[in-house]
Amino acid sequence: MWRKNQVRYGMVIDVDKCTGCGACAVACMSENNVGVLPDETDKIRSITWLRVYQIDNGKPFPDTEVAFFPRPCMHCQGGTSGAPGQAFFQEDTDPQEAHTPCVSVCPAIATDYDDATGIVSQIPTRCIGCRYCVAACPYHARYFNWYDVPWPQGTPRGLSPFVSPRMRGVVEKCTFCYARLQRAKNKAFVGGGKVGEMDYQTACTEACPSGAITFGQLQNPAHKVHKLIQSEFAFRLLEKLGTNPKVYYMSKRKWVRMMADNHLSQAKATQAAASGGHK
Amino acid sequence: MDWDRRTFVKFAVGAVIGIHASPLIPKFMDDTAIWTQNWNWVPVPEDGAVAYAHTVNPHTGTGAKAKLIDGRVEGLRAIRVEGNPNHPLSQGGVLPADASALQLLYNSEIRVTKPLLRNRSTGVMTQLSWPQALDLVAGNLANLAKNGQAHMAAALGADPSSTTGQILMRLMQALGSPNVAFTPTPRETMALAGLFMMGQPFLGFDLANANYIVSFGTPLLDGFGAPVAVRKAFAGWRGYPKNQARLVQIEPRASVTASQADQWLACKPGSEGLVALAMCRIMIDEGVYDRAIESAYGWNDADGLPGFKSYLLKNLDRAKTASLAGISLPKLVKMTLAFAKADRAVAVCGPGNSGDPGRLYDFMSVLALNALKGNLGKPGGVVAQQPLPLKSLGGALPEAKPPALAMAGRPFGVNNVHELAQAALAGKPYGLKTLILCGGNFVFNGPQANVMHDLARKTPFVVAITPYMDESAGMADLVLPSTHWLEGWGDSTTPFGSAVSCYGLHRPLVKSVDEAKDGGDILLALAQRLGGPVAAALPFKNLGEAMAKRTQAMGDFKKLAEASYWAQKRPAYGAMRFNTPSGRLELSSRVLRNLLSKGGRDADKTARALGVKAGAQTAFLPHWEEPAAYAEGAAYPLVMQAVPSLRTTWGDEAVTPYMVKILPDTVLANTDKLVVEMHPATAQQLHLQEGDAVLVESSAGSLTAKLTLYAGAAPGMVFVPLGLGHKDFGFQVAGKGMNFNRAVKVTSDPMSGMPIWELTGVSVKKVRG
Amino acid sequence: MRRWFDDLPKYADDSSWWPKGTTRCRPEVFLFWLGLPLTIMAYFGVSAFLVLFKGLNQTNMNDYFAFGVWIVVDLAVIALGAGAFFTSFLNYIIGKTELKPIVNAAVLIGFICYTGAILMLGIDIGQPIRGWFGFWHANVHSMLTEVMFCITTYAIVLCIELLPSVLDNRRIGKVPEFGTFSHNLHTIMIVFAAAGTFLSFFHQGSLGGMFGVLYARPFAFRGHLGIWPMTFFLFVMSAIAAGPSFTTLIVMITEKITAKRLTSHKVKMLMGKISGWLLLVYMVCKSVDTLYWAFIYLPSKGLSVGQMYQMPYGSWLVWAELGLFGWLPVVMLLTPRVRESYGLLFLAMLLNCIGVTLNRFIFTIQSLALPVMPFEKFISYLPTWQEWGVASLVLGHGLLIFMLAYRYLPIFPQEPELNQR
Amino acid sequence: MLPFVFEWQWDIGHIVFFGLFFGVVSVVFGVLGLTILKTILDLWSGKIHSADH
Amino acid sequence: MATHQQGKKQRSRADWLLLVVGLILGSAFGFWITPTILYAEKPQPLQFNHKLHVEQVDKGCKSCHQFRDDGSFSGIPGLATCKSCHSGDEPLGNTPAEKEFMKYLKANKPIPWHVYSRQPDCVFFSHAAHAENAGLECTKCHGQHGKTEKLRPYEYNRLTGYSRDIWGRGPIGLAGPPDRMKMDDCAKCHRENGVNQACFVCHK
Repeated sequence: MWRKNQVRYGMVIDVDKCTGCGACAVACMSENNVGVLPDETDKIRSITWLRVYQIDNGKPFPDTEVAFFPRPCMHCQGGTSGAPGQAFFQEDTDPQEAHTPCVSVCPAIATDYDDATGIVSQIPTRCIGCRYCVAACPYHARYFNWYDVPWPQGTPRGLSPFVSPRMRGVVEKCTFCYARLQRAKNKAFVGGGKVGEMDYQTACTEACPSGAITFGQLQNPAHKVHKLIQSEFAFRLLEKLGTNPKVYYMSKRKWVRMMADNHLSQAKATQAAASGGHK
Repeated sequence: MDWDRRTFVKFAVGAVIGIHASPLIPKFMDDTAIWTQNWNWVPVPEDGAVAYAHTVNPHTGTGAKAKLIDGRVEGLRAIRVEGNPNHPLSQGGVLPADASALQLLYNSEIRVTKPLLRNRSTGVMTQLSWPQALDLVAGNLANLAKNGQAHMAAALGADPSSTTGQILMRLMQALGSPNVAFTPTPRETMALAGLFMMGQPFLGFDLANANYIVSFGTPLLDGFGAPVAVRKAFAGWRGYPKNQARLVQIEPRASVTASQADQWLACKPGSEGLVALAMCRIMIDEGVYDRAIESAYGWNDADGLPGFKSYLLKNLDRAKTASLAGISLPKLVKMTLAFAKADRAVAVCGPGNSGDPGRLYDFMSVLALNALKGNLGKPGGVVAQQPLPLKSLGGALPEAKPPALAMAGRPFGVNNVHELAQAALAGKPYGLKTLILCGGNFVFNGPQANVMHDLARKTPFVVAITPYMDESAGMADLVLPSTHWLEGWGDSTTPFGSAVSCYGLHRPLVKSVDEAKDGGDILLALAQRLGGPVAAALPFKNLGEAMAKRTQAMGDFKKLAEASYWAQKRPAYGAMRFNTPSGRLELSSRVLRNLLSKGGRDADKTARALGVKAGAQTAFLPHWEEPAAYAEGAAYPLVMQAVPSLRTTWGDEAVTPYMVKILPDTVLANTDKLVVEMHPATAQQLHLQEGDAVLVESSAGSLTAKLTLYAGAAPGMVFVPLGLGHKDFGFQVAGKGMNFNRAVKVTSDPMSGMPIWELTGVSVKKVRG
Repeated sequence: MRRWFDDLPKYADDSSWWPKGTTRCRPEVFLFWLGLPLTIMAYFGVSAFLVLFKGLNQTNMNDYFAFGVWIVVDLAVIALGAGAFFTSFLNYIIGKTELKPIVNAAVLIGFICYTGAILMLGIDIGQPIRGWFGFWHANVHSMLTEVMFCITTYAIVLCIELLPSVLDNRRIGKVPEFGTFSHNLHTIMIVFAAAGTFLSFFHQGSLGGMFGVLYARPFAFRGHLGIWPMTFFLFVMSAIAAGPSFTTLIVMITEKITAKRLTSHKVKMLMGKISGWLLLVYMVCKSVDTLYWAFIYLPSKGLSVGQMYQMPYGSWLVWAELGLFGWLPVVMLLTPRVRESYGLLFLAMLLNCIGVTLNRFIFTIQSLALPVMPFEKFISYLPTWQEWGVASLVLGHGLLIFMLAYRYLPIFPQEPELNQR
Repeated sequence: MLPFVFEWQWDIGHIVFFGLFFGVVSVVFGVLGLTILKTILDLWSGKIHSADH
Repeated sequence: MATHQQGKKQRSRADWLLLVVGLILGSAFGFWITPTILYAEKPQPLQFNHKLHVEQVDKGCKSCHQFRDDGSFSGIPGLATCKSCHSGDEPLGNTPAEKEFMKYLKANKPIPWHVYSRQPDCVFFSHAAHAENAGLECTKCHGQHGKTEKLRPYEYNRLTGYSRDIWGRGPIGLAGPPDRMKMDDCAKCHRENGVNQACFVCHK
């Protein structure tokens, strides 16, 4: 079913601009009160809502080359996936039914799909910690709190009151900094006016020193992201699985696009490469 | 009816059913569930009125915006550090170090809250009151001065251009000690190169407007000048379907910069300067250079000395050079021609990957290349910054009599921390009795950490002025708590390489912990206690007042403090003014010549004595000499270079917990093991495999790490992450990895006298572990 | 002058509690052997305590292996416990009264498996105290919800089905209230059998559905029939195929241990035959499903079977699951000569049970082990001793309950006449 | 989940799922209750069964 | 095997009554014990007369419980707000409560009020959305609190630490606001008015 006029928040990440500095990840953590464990080298238990993956083209010296994939929650939409502008909008008719991989499996409705924003929520206080959603997410965007966070003495003073700190035994994930939309709405309610593109930007988008991240309403022609996702250099992670993510990536480098989706058709990658990929 | 077991059982069964028919069970279930949702060991941050305040992080130069919350009960506190969109350099972007600054500010497990006196033998710390502590230091210094040993007190500071740095300098000078040294930065090297060739100490690269950028071994995207500013420029270079500018990176490793560049020319380590000269040669051969340069002094032979052109034509064969640098000549030529053709091309030099201040002759070579390109003073070229309108804190003070430890035998130069330490340790010409560590955490940051460690250990009385219980504090007899930059006054000046001059300032935004004072205030209070000329040299009540005086020319201080920065409006384009003896661009530096032959000395001898192998024939020209690391001998066959990363460190601040958290396992492996990179082939020769525990050993020190094989690492080299391996800073940071600066060997640049440590000869052996 | 312990034998003599016409070992021997399950339970107790108080960091599960050995064991025992519902279904509803001699045992084993599984699930979730949210705020679209509801309800049904056996104990049965109640229960048992069948069908299926619906996990995902993925039906079939085998297996083991004949071999053969035919059906479907998945579904997602089987979870698993532990037991169980031989029948049923366990392992662990993101690394997983401790619950409390039940309850109606000498 | 819990929706999903669930539950407990009742009545009316003889 | 046994009838009939008696007593016990063990009382740090204050000010509740420019809600006002009237060193009235209050004012020490309507941390309640956008009266959720002359003791749940007003005073807690402020009440109202019911609308 086509639902073009829905507000759908999404993100475009320019891989060619990303220098892997991690400012986005850190900004995200400080915005969302993410804790730090004694041993964070245990990556499979380390909570990083926005994880910056490093990939390389596997070529020998001196043709080796690395690139970075910042990976927030994709806020998958389910439905039928495909090229932006078409199948992207074919989502499940019933938002309750939204076949976001994680939402449909949660037994306790601790995560839902907001039909008004397209954002996938996660409510730690409702979560019972069964981790079915973690198993369902192909992007490893969902993190389970294996430990109670050991806040060093004094550091809770630096926590933000707009995001509730999580307890042990629950799942958490990137929320597109939803608290910022809540505050933006409040401001609109009191001051009048609407929530504009710049009134609601995620912490990572703001922080990125090279402006690699763009955030906005995917279906709103006035928003930057709307134009960006039309580019032939735009692609998504694991498109063919049909998760229908709302996070897009851009790169002129063919090997990056291939790496992003082991299903991505040669054709698409090549055609994009043909038009001025710089490597 | 009679009571027996069965009747009672019936009653009991009834009662049990009855209880289940009451709200007891469901209510208890609900409330226990709610209890798990509100465990009292999960913090509940207090809500309140939100306010923003602009400031500048002096360690990164980032224009920041602190998000403050005024809670009804807990009062004002900072909950976030965001970017300041108005700041001309960082334009709203931040670094990991900025965004996680609060983790250091509020972690009371690592902050120093009261003056502490340490018992060297037992290591026990005892609290002192401020008066006691200050009297202790003042007494010690006064005593030295009385016995004419003032020069035996040395002070190390973070940033000489900051007001606190200025105060420190005046304090020591007035006391009569020449021994003040600061964290070495490429700013000094650039200033010298600029002075020698153009009489311009403040040069910058107009990256934002360039459309062809060649970077000579400097980590443009991993920390260069004000890293955020560079990234903003980089963002402008990118675009779809075609990039707006072309970036060429010349360095031995497939670093982030090399990968994000449009072209990576892998060169031999330390040969970047040589490549710059080769490009000059090619441009001359092809005749694609700005003819204006022919009027420069030293273009042709002059005063019996070879000119730049003839030097290149005679000594720099293209093919040989290319192979020496390990670059294919055709590629180099092609790139050079593109560079020469581009309308807004710039060649960039700067800090090395290991964070060293760079080699003077490399800088000069790159400047010469830019001159050849003819981009001096042009948009997208090399521009001279407008000097910051800063007043000095007072009249000139008399030079201290005894020679400074660091400058022994050098006709000029900057005060070299490393040489200072080594001379003091050797006791030649004299040793130290008192050492003041004012920020910079030298015991960790080095440059050669183990030397600094020894200095702190050997010196009888060590004072550390620091916000944290860091490595320096750990070695000090007296630890004085200074404020975190969000708590106190302070400032920083134009970052390296910036096209416009920019003054950053931070002020108290939140209540400082316990008894911490601004570093500057501590020094001023010390001066007052010392009285006499010292007090007279620093007549300020507090740091704020000193800063106010210094920044008079920048307008109302209160407004300035709230804006948090002063910046030159736009780069100073137009023909560059050369304040050289010849009044022209000097490819063969007369300033340098005069310095070397000062007092009728034989310039050639002096040059050779300093270690300029070529001697006076080329000593004044931009030229290339082999890095010392090559000559380490068979015992140290490999070359070690650091891998800088904004995830590990930038500036002299410690890595924060969040930064540690996001380190990939190619930097810090499970569990907390430092990871070093090596090319698979090199590893094979050494019979090493992925994951081996290795000992990386130089003639100066060593470190152990886990080995990872990376095809993008130049063969014959080993790459070590920079900035890890803290002993302190709490359980989230301490003991993560090892300190690069403990394995590095620092030498001095023959000409600038700056400490350099870009490359170190090392051996890598497999060890158990 | 009597000493205090002279009367002990008298008190300890529990022969009056034994099922009619049976003999059991001496109390002290029995007590001695009780030590085994109690030790296992103690091990479980320590592990469970650690996990509940320190959290799931006591396990080796992580964000990649969201499920671990616990879920594998849960799925396995629930599948093996299916003997309970299917045997009572055949016995009470289809009217295959030949199965009467073994139906009690089947129910008892089912009871053990399900209670064990539920207990473990309670420990497996990160917030056990909030576990009931799954019922109160249920998401009807989640297969897991279906599992939770059906398993719990069916466990209750099992308790009811087991009740008569308890009440028929020689001493308890004497009490008129209990005796009467038990009698009445017997008469109405068909209703519970029906309810049990209904519930079991759905949760056995939903357990498979849990993995079949993970459309972002190409290894586990299967095409749907209506709202249910293929795995739904496959799991039901494999469960009812393995259940009877497992029940018989346990009976046979008990016979060996107690050196008594508890059911006639005819019953066992019948159970074997049932297992065999069901397994045949299952294996046919499973093989078709596997082929479809391997050669039609995976390529459509740009993947290949090769990628799906990486060491240590190599293709040997396929041959093991479908060959050695799949088709082989089918052939064996459908061969009368095999069924007649006690040993071979035992072996065939063992293979059958291993097969279904292996299947559950593959669906739980391997579907998670395979990285879906192109630049993810393969990560392996080994349980901690705490995990093994909790997982061993089923064994411990199973042994305990079964020993007590065998000693005091008339689980095996045929035992008296089979053991007359 | 009961219809007055706010997540409840009157859609096929909920009606079918909980229809069946509560159906089974009521059958099970209904029959169990009836059996208990019958037992009590039997006891009163003296229709007593017991294991021995 | 089944046989009729006479003689036990009388006894069995009578003591079935005991089952019923037990049933009643048991459930009575449950109803009684639930509030008594679960809730504890705390007195407010000092008394406050809402009625009196509302009469003094002109903008009603909003005079002290204000919205900030960024749309957030001040909730219980800080001392600064109080000072706007209680400016002098002398109390305005002569109640003991005010004398007590002056102490806090002089020491500039925040008053540790116990908030009857404090929701748990996971809740994001937007006063702006309700009072400004939907135009609801404060009384809708807070009842006649503004008309009270004194503060009743603050009752909280020993286990959860919540105010009792959230769960409601009734034994089963089925009453809606203002007697109860549980999630079900929020959701009920949202549904009735067709407001978005997604989790993130009210959770953080």
